[in-house]
Amino acid sequence: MTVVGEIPIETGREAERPLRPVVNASDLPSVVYGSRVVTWWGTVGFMLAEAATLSACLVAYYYVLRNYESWPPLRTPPPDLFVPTISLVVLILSLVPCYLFARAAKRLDKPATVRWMWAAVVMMLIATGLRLMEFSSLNVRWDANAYASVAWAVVFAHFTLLLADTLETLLFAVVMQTREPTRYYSGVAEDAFYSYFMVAVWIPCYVTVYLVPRWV
Amino acid sequence: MSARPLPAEHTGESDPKSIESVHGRLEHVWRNGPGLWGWLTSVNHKSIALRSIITAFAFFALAGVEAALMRAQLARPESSLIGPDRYNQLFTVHGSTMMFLFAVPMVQSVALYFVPIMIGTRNVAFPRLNAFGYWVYLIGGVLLYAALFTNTGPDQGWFSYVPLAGPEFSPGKRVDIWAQMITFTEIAAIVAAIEVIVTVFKQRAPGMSLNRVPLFVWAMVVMSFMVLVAMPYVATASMMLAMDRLIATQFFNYAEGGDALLWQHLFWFFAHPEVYIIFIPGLGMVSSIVATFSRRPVFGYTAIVLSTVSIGFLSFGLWVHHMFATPLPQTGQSFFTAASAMIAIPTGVTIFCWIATIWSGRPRFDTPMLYVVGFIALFTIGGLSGLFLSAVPVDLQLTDTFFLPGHIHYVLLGGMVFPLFGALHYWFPKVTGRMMSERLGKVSFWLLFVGVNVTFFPQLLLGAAGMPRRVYTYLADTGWGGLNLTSSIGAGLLAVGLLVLVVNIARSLAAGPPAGADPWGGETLEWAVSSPAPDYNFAYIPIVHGRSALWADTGDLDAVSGLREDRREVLQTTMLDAEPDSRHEHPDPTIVPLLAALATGVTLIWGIFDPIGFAVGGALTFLALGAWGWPQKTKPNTHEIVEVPK
Amino acid sequence: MTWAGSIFDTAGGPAERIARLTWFLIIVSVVTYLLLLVATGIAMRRARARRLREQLADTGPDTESRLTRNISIAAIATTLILLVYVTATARTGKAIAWPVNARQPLTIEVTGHQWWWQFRYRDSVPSNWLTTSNELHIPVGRPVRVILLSNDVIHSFWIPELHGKQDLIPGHRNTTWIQADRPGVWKARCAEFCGHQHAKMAFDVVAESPARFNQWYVSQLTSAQPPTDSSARRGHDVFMQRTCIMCHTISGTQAGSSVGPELTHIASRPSIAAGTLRNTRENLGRWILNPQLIKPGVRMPPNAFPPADMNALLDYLETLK
Amino acid sequence: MRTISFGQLWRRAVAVAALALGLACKREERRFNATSPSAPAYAAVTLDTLQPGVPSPELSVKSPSEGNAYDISQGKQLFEQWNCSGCHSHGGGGMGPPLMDNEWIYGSSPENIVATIVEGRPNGMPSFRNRITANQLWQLAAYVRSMSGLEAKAPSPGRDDDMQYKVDEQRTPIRTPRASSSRNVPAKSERP
Repeated sequence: MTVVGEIPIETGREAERPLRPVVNASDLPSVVYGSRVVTWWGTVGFMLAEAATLSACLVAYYYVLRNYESWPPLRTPPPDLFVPTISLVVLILSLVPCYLFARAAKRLDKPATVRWMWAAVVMMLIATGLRLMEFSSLNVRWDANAYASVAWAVVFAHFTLLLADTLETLLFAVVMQTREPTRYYSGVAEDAFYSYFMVAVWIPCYVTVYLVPRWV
Repeated sequence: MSARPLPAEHTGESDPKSIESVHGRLEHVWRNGPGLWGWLTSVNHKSIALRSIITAFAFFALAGVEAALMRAQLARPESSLIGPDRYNQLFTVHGSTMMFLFAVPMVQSVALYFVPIMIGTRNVAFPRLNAFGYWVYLIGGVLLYAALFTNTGPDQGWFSYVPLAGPEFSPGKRVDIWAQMITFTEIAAIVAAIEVIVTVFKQRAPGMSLNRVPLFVWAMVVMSFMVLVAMPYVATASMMLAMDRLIATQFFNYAEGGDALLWQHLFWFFAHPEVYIIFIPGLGMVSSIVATFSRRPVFGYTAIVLSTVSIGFLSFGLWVHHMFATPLPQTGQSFFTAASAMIAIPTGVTIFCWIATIWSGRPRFDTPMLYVVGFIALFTIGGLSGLFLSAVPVDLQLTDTFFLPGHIHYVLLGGMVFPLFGALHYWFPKVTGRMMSERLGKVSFWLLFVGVNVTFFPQLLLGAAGMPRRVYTYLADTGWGGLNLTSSIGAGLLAVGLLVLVVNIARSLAAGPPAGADPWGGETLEWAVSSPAPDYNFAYIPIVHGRSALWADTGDLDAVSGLREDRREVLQTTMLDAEPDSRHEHPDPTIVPLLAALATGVTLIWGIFDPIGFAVGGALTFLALGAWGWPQKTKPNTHEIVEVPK
Repeated sequence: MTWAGSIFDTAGGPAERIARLTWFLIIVSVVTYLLLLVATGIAMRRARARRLREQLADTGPDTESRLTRNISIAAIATTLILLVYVTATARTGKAIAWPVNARQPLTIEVTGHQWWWQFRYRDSVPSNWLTTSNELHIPVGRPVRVILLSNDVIHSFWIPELHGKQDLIPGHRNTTWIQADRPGVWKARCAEFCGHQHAKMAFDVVAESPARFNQWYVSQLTSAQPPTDSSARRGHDVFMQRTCIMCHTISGTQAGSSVGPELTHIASRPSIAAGTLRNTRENLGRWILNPQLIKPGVRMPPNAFPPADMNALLDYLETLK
Repeated sequence: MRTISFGQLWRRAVAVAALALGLACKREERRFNATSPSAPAYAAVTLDTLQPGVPSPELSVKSPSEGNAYDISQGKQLFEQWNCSGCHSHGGGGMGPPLMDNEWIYGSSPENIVATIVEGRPNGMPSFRNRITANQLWQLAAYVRSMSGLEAKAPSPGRDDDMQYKVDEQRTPIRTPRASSSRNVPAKSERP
């Protein structure tokens, strides 16, 4: 690994290094999609942080599970399956309009984008409403015992993700409806990408909170 | 570097006049607004990072005063200078400040200041998020110190073991204030980590492929990934503790199925990577200093990068060596002894590479290089004393004794503060345009070096003598008086050394000799621009041809033109080979990040007293984030070039 | 090196093995540290000499390969040292584990309270179980199994002369073992931060011959004799009618509250207030009058008894041998 | 709208901050060696404000443990360890009357509670005269008041590390005290 050229021997230099432009970047695109755009990587960063938060809640869940002989503890009915399963289905179905408005955004097709965004917002609002009902279907108050606390922690942690995604999609829908700046098309596509993550990361939480009490 | 052949508009010589006009236009577009409003709305990475560095130094000074008070109390046995309650607050706030309000924010601010210039870009990837991060950090710090100054500071220790920190044995809101301070600093740390990662991945100068990224930047990226994985664990654990105290959740209540060890696992899974998060940037700073002052690139670039990455991974596998005295299974504990030993190998390799660099270089031992040698001397004592603590049987004798503060301070003062002070002397000319005095620098170095040894080596001996840690006093017949007095005298030395450093900074700011663009003849891009660097860093984005950007050729630097000069535009390049990929317009200065930070502040501080605070505050925060996401008015003659994926 | 009270002043099997491993680590660390300092020193001196001689740093290919070779040697050496270190640790760990075939071990249950210690000697005959506080007697030569419980915060049971520390964690039943190989009196301290008076939460450890231990054990089992002398009797009444009865136990009298330490044989103990003060009449008086001056934050309130009552009370307490 | 000069605004902000912080510090203060004011002359405590002639002067003695988090939590520990729950069962009532409801037979102000503890009451409340120091009496009184939400929310204790037998004092709604005659259970209609 030899060094090209000669290293300045003593101390450096007064003036700054002059810059000689040799390449012109004026006709590079300003709106790009997918991992070429900066906000996509920012979302990946937040996904990593949120995945770590959820994993901390799941670690606490399985740690507390180890402390009990019977899970859920005696006299605590296991959570109902009806409302949570419907909420899970609605969440997964809400990915369809997400995919569609992402594809429309990539084609800069405004009417299709706006139409599917509103569809996605409605489905996510339904999912949020169902999630609020899910808290009661846990069949236990958060301060009853450690089982209740960790179950509520997992569901509430993901609830904040769902709420954030719903409100972000709502904001983008309103923006696209009223102002429709071209730069926001890649933002819309990346919002769909975040929705995929948000729904995907709910699957292990759903299994943990609703199915594990039945299997263990 | 095969940049796609673009029609070069003009390849004439760069005459200063065109630079002048370019400089004038760019300066007009990129500068902060005037006065206080400009200060509050700034989104320039250097002004925010400098502000954050000064704030972190202020917290360092406050924590230093707390340390001095503690050493004054422990100088003599049975002294009644400070009572137990006040002393417990002092050591808790000293530990929490140093870990959460000084160390992590300082290394991240140094990263946010120098990484963009070193990789040849004009600003961090998300300027408003950067401003938001600083304001949230500031609110967290002010909250903790408002509590300390009104005698309601947290008093349960910086790792806040339950059930002492639980609702029954820590009455009042002291521990809640600590828990929310953790939430604030974690948000700020995660945000800064995302900034560094995305800026390095997407905005490197053309030609700076991954194997040409400076070692300092590599260290900061590894640190940022560790932050993204470790910090959420303590944010979750502190929120669980806050909810246990506020709405009676049962996470840590053993009578209702919770477990005190759950807190210890969650906290130490974060806290051990945290001390490596604090130490790895120290490696980055030492790499920069050693290269410049040995007049040669650092030996074993690949070895150091691989070592840094492996330290990052290994640090997540060691946390149980903080819990050897708890009823965990014996076999599990010896696994963690082996893991703790393994992490010494990459650290060793990194230090050997630096010694090889000095060996084969032409080193000039100015103050920064002195701090590097001080780092090697002190950090190795810290590492070796760590060997005692990772061996289970010896740890059972030495954990929770004064051996611990000895070990921590050797590792953190040696591993982070000495490289930081070296970096301070190294980059002070670049930040302020003035040189620091070498004489005062050497005086402060030797005062600090001797001070650290006189303060903390006696603490290692006190640990062996059986003195428990976190004691506000000790009996006269224990025989620990002499060593404690020596340690307190050492603390005095440290204080004098820091005072000399502050005098050096003040004098150099006022009347230091002008530094010019590149006083040390460095190899990385920050020495290519004037000191202090203009708001936009580079008139034209430079093109990099080798690992040592400025040593590759001493003539003019090739550059990329064509970015708009009437907008805040930044060049984005591909991740692996840094080929020009797209242009991105950055937002203008805006007050919205401050509003969002205040809304988050209201949410969390109100949430200390009433859970309704989270709901109402959450709505407020959403409104602020809505204003943040709302598109600005499209400016005249905007023509977006869209590249739709096939 | 018997530096009194330190981890090298060993009196029990486990502590002695740990001290030996500690000395091994000290030697390894000092040698490694000196090697590193020497390497750095040579690097600095040689390189400074080159700085004057030549214009360029020596980055030629042969230097590179030589440095790579040296570094890989150093890395391998580090790994070998660490391997030796891990095996030595594992062997010591096994050596200090609970001896499975211990003959008729003594079992003691330690309960940590906020800022004092309670010991319960679980004899094989349940009626002979003895509960004392702030003073631990163990027979020399017999392994003692220690069960660690806490019902408030985390404390840590640590006698440097005998074994490493183990935490007392509420909700967990932690165990450790100690064995004194020679008689002695040592001071042991709580080693996990547990609140305001963590600094003064110590207890005395008395290792004595089995005969003397049994004699002590029997005397501790006997409940307090009713006082005979008039002043002691008056002191007994003060104890029973004022604040003392709310928190303390003296078996053989009406006082049976377990909030504070048990005082049946307080006069026989070397120290009072959890190892803070020597057990003299003057100290006991000062402590009862206002404990907050000596241990601020302790849960015993100040008691402003008139001097006559105080002297009578002290006389009574001194009869509780 | 009169424009406030920046200096004035700044001074006002500092004043408000000092006041707020001053309040916080009293609530969180750990007073160890407080030689509390001598317990009130118990005879002077009245059970009701109804009295002939000029109302007697306000009692000079105020409870030092009012709204102090450390004192209330000490009061809770003493309440548990001295087995007050034996009759009052953590405030739910048993042999002794419930303490977490809004019915007070002998008065709900701190002095009245201290008087009740010191003098004892008919139907089984023992007298603790000379048995409990004045400081601890004020702590017990503060805790008993917090059981029915009469103490501020922030200093009131949260859950304790035990089986959960009731909602913790911090989340107990304020039950405005109502004098009631002893031991007659109110008719179903009046029950709150």
